[in-house]
Amino acid sequence: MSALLELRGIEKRFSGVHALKAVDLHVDEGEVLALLGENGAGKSTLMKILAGVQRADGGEIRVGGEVRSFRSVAEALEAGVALIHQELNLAENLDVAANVFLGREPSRWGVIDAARMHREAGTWLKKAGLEIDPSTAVSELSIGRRQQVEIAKALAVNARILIMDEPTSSLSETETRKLFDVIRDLKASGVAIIYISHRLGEVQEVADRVTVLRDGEKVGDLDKEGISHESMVRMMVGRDLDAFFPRRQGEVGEPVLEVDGLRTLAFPAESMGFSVRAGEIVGIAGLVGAGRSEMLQAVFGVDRRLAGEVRVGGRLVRGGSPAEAIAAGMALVPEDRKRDGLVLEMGVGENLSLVTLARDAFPGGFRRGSAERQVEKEMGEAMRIKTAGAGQAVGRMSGGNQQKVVIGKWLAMDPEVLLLDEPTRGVDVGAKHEIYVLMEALAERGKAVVFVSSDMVEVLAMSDRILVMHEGRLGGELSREQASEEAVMALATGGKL
Amino acid sequence: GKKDEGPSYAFVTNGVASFWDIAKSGAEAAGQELGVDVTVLMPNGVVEQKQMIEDLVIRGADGIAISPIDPDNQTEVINEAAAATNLITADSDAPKSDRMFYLGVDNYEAGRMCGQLVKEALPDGGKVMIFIGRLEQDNAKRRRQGVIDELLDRSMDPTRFDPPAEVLKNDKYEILGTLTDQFDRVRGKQNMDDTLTAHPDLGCAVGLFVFNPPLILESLKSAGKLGQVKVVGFDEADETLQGILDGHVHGTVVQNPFEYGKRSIEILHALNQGDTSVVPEDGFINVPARQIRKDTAEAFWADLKSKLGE
Amino acid sequence: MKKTLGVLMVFVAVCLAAIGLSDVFLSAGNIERLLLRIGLFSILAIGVSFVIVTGGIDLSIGSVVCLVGCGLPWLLVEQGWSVGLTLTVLFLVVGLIGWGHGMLITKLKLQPFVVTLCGLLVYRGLVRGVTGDRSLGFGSEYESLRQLAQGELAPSLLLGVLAVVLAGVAVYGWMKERRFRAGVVASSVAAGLAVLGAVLLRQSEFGVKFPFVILMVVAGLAGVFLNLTVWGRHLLALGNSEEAARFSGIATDRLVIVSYILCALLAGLGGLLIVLDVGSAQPSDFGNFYELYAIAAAVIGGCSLRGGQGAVIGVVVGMALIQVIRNLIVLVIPKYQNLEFAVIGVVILLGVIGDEVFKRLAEKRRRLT
Amino acid sequence: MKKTLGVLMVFVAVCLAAIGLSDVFLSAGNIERLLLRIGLFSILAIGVSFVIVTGGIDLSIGSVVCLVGCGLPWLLVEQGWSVGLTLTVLFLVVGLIGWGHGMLITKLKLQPFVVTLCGLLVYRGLVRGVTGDRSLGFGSEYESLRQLAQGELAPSLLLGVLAVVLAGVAVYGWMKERRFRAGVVASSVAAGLAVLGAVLLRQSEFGVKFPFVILMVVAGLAGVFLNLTVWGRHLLALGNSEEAARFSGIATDRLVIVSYILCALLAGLGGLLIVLDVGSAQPSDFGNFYELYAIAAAVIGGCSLRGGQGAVIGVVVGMALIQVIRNLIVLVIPKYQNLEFAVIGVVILLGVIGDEVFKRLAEKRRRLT
Ligand SMILES: Nc1ncnc2c1ncn2[C@@H]1O[C@H](COP(=O)(O)OP(=O)(O)OP(=O)(O)O)[C@@H](O)[C@H]1O
Ligand SMILES: Nc1ncnc2c1ncn2[C@@H]1O[C@H](COP(=O)(O)OP(=O)(O)OP(=O)(O)O)[C@@H](O)[C@H]1O
Ligand SMILES: [Mg+2]
Ligand SMILES: [Mg+2]
Repeated sequence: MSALLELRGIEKRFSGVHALKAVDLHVDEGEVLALLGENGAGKSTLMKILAGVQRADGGEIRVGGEVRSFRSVAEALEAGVALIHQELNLAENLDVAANVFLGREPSRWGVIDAARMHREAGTWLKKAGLEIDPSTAVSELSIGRRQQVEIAKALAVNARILIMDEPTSSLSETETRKLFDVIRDLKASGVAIIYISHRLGEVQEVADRVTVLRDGEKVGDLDKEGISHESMVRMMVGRDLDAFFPRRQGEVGEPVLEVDGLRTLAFPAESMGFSVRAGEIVGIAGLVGAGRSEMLQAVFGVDRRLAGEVRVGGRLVRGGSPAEAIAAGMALVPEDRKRDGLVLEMGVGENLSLVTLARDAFPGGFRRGSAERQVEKEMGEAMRIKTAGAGQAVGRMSGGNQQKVVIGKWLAMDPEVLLLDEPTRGVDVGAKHEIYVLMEALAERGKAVVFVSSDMVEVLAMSDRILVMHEGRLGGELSREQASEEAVMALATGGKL
Repeated sequence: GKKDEGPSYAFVTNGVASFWDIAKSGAEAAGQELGVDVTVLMPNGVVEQKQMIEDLVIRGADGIAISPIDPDNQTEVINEAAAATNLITADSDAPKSDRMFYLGVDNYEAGRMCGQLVKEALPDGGKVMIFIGRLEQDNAKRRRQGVIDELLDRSMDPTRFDPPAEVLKNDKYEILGTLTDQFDRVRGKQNMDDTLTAHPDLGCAVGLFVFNPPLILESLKSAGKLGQVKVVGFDEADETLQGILDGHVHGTVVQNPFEYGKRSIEILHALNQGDTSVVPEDGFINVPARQIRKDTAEAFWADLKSKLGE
Repeated sequence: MKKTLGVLMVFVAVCLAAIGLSDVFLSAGNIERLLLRIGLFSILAIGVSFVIVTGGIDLSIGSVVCLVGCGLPWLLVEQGWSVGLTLTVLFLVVGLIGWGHGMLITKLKLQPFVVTLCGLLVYRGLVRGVTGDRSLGFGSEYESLRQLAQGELAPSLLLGVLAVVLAGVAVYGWMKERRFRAGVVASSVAAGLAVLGAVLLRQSEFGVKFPFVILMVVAGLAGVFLNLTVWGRHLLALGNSEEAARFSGIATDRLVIVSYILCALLAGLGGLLIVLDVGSAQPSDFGNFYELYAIAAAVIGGCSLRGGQGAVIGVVVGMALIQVIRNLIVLVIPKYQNLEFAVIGVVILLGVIGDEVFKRLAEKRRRLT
Repeated sequence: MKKTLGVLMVFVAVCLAAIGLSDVFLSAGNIERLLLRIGLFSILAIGVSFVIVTGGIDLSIGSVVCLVGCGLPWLLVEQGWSVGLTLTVLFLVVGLIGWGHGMLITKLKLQPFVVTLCGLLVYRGLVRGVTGDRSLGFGSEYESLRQLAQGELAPSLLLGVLAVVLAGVAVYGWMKERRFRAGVVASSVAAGLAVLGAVLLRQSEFGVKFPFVILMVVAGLAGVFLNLTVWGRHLLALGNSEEAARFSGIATDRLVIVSYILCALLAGLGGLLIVLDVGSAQPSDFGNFYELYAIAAAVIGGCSLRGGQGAVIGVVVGMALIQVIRNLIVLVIPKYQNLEFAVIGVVILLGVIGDEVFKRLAEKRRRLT
């Protein structure tokens, strides 16, 4: 019997990059295939080709044994192929229901049947684990919720082949669980699923088979029995990663970051306070939409604070402008790197030196080229950023490399307090490891590190202390000893220990 | 609302130009004298002119004088307004309409007068370039045609039209063409600049709209050719008159915009008072154009200034 | 709906002021003329709002108006073509222009501003060159064709149309957003009653010129298209995020091209009606600046130039506002007619500022509950 | 640099055509006038490119030109103010206008198109109202002030300036992008030699008017600002991604406001020089449409209306291209003068299409290697 989907010898070149080199791949009905690879390995490109977003330069796609070539997304959808994109792609001016059915609105003579659309959208949303009114505007949703809308949208296609490109990168444990339930249902009804993720734990849990890409080439398959953390890492990276989470036992010093009575626009009724000491890594956990990003942004000053004081090293930092936070030694790696973190049209060097440019300038505001090049070189090496040649716009780089650029930009200023919002979102194991090492190294040097993460494993392993948020409130605090998955979940859902 | 106020009259021009500033002063002077309300409106283009006439009728104007932009095709609007109130044309006529009569110069004749000035300035012939704001309006067409016909010694025929794209010449005069600037002064000056470049042997520049002669002078000045190229103007811009006194402009043909404005209002008021004696038999009140040369310039200018209250 | 409500309120305020300041504002003749002008110019504004919804812009509207406005008398009178042939050719050309804009913008990925700026320069330039820059008009001929712009509909028929439109608005407002239902219904009914009152008061000579009727039809179709159909929804989606729409299987390029074609055709229709109404056209300035009026009306009517937002009723009200202001100035303070542009500019600015402030207050209130 | 190279090539081609078609094109007088016009109008274009780099637009340029162009003779001649006071007040007002635009756009988050469209309507409207719509001019007075626009620099001084500029261009090209070094240096030197040749050939009466010299200074400063300073980089960054710039601690609002102020001030400077050169101004049409020319020049010169891209030299060359075309038409085919706009439109369109096609080919070539 031939596979439901079969790709043979897929080729793709971008200017300067040979993104896919004769890649073969197949999935059967009711099978979950995990597609793994480092950042920039070509996973998303392959999937975009499969979904009709991009066209291959060579090779063949067979669906149900029949050769197909998708010239547009519509044709792919027609053939039963649906893709959940790695980056969010929602029309923010429309409501949730309209997005779920975008392109396939129930209609009669071209007139949309709005009532039916809202009704059905509600069902799909519930399936995706999102219990909100389908007429909510998408612009009001947090990133995590938007990702759930994307999932509902893909489910609503009733596809035969469903591709999920990092569907859980902004989801926390609870939402991820719900997604796995859905995947199991779909599997049972014979849908073939291609699942891309950098969270290897998840892969172990859902995948029937693993295919690994490296530098645009397929390096091998692992069947159900062969799937293990070590085997996957070895295949992706080409070597073992020892001590994935660096162990830490640094000295903790004086409080560096103190937040008191902070109230944000998202949850004006709640107020928060906490402090972080030198050499300490504090993890912030919580469900999607708990207000974690909002909190970091208010501390950093990109969002307005309704009330509250923030001190760094005892000095008060007025809110209202990131420039002051930066002057006080704070740095924020934002959650949405494409929108908030990077100047997509600019090159790596320009992005890396964006924050330090003013500091390093000659008198009179003239840029110091040597300083820029030095930052580019240093950070490029420290972060192991891979580019397709000098001057490549960061917008064209793979997600993981983009994330490294964002982090590098902030490390270049040598911050006292580093705030990170989902720092490993969409980042491959190797790079994750590097980011952990970096966080660790910073803490070692007596800096205060705060990171928000929806990846439970990471929160548990990397934090000296865990703050759990629930609906805009600090629901509780767990020391390293108290920390456990159950404890975090309990606090995150509003319970007590 | 104007219910219990005195009568109100309006003058609608065919555009915005300093020529009309003078007419406006005339109209307002008449208004003051007679103690009546006078409105002068300056539209941009036919569409706006139509809307203004309509609105004036609705407002209940007791008399309107207009300078139609495209008289042949504006008969209806004019007739509609003429049905509602006393309506005369000034400066540019609409003979096919129901306007009571026309007050102004015959632009074709004025053009020929201008042509005579060119002949005087260039008795031995030479190259002539015509500059004008725009060619679409009737008075512009006729004025330009008058200049051309006079230079080429053709018969009187106001309906003739030579396309602007043609070079016209007889054994003496070569009319290089007609350059328009669409009221953009910078363009107007550039047109003259470029003409000087392309035709270093230019004999005479003719500026047919009020702002053209001053621009020609500016251009000559910056090229250091003042006095070398003859200039013949139209209308009475200060710079033009000064140019005549300085000997840089041979002469200009003046209409009498102040009179247009003043007499229009006076006549409209008389009509409104029931005095029909002001209506001419032949439907034409001639406010003749005049040629101003160096000898008459000073007196004319002094008179103009006193009229404008300067 | 919210945005439409704002401009509606300003409009009602200006109308009330007009009624107070001028005793002829409500006269049959004035209302008739105002409706005519609103009809003529709103057609352009509706056209451009399709393009604005996609996040684009069309600066060539004025030149397309010039093309049709001058092309019609030129072909009919000077070239002696038949009416049928002339109209067919003109609208084919205009359609092609829109298609060309769309192709350059979608396939070559040129910026709409640049493409249509070139259009602005080229079409008028060509008309000037081809017609030899002369004044064009119908003289006293083509009376039956000109009825298209000058003919009138009896008040009773108008009332029918009005009733249908009002009902449509009310139903739409009700379906769309419950919170604003009350406001919309109330203001539509109020506006309807005002017009009705005016009509009854001076029913004598009142008639509605066809351009306004044509506008009603165009606006109705556009409203249905934008708000109720799949394509309208797709247009809104792609205006917000081209990628999101494309990734959802929507043929975005085709939709964008269609919207530029629609815009050009409506500009052509507007140009046709305007020249039929006025009877004369000069290539060098016919339609000059109309694109800016159309865009301004669209924007105060609730379209965002960032794309993804459109409101047909608002656009018509926006243009009505502009026309009433112009009318009002000539009726009440003709002396200050040259301040007209300044007044319109200030009103537009106050409108958008008010809108923004209002939105922020609402947001704040929402946040605090 | 790449984009600049494209427009430079078109420019050189048009100039060569001009030399071939007209034997007076290279005459001292013509070159002198061309440089004057390029000076006057490029100042506007450079101003608007600051705004375009931020992703904004300024439609009010023409009206600001009108404000200064009419305000100057009005205040001096009609109101009898002193030169110093007049200039101070005018430029204060213009600066305030730019600041107002910036504030509305950054603080109230209004769309630049809308804000400056209102500006377009309001400033001209006010000037018309205040001056009573009448023609304004200097008569034969203020000759010394008018020297600012009409005075000349000796050729030797010009050569010095030119040499410095060329050297600057060459050094910059060398520093910036090695691959294009050769092209830039070659074409700058070629352009320099051409002018030099022209000068030497007819050195007799040749002189460069001050506006061109002022342009050189403005362009030099703008180029340095945009390419060599921290703020220039910040401006480019925020033009690309406002959010990313803001998150990086860049005072985006302040930068945007500054760029609108700069744009308004340069428009004011342009208006000042233009009226000093022309000697008279009419409020209803002085400066009309100049914003579109300025924007067109900026776009063909390599600025993207999406923001984040700017090139000062390209902008000047873009405006030079437009001016040469206008000049060429009057010199060679004056009878088709009314086709001028069409020609300019077509050239701009071909320019941007060529650019796009060229880019795609380069991309393709790169992919295949
Ligand atoms: N539009 C594009 N233009 C040029 N290069 C591109 C483009 N899209 C992707 N690439 C390049 O193709 C390669 C593969 O990228 P792709 O996004 O498929 O990686 P990925 O495996 O999905 O990585 P990640 O895990 O970071 O999402 C990368 O080197 C990337 O820079
Ligand atoms: N742009 C926005 N406009 C309005 N409300 C928003 C916006 N962004 C977030 N919110 C709301 O603010 C609240 C907090 O969102 P926030 O992004 O801080 O949550 P989070 O804990 O970081 O979750 P996530 O993992 O989804 O990012 C949510 O209830 C969300 O609905
Ligand atoms: Mg990817
Ligand atoms: Mg978050």
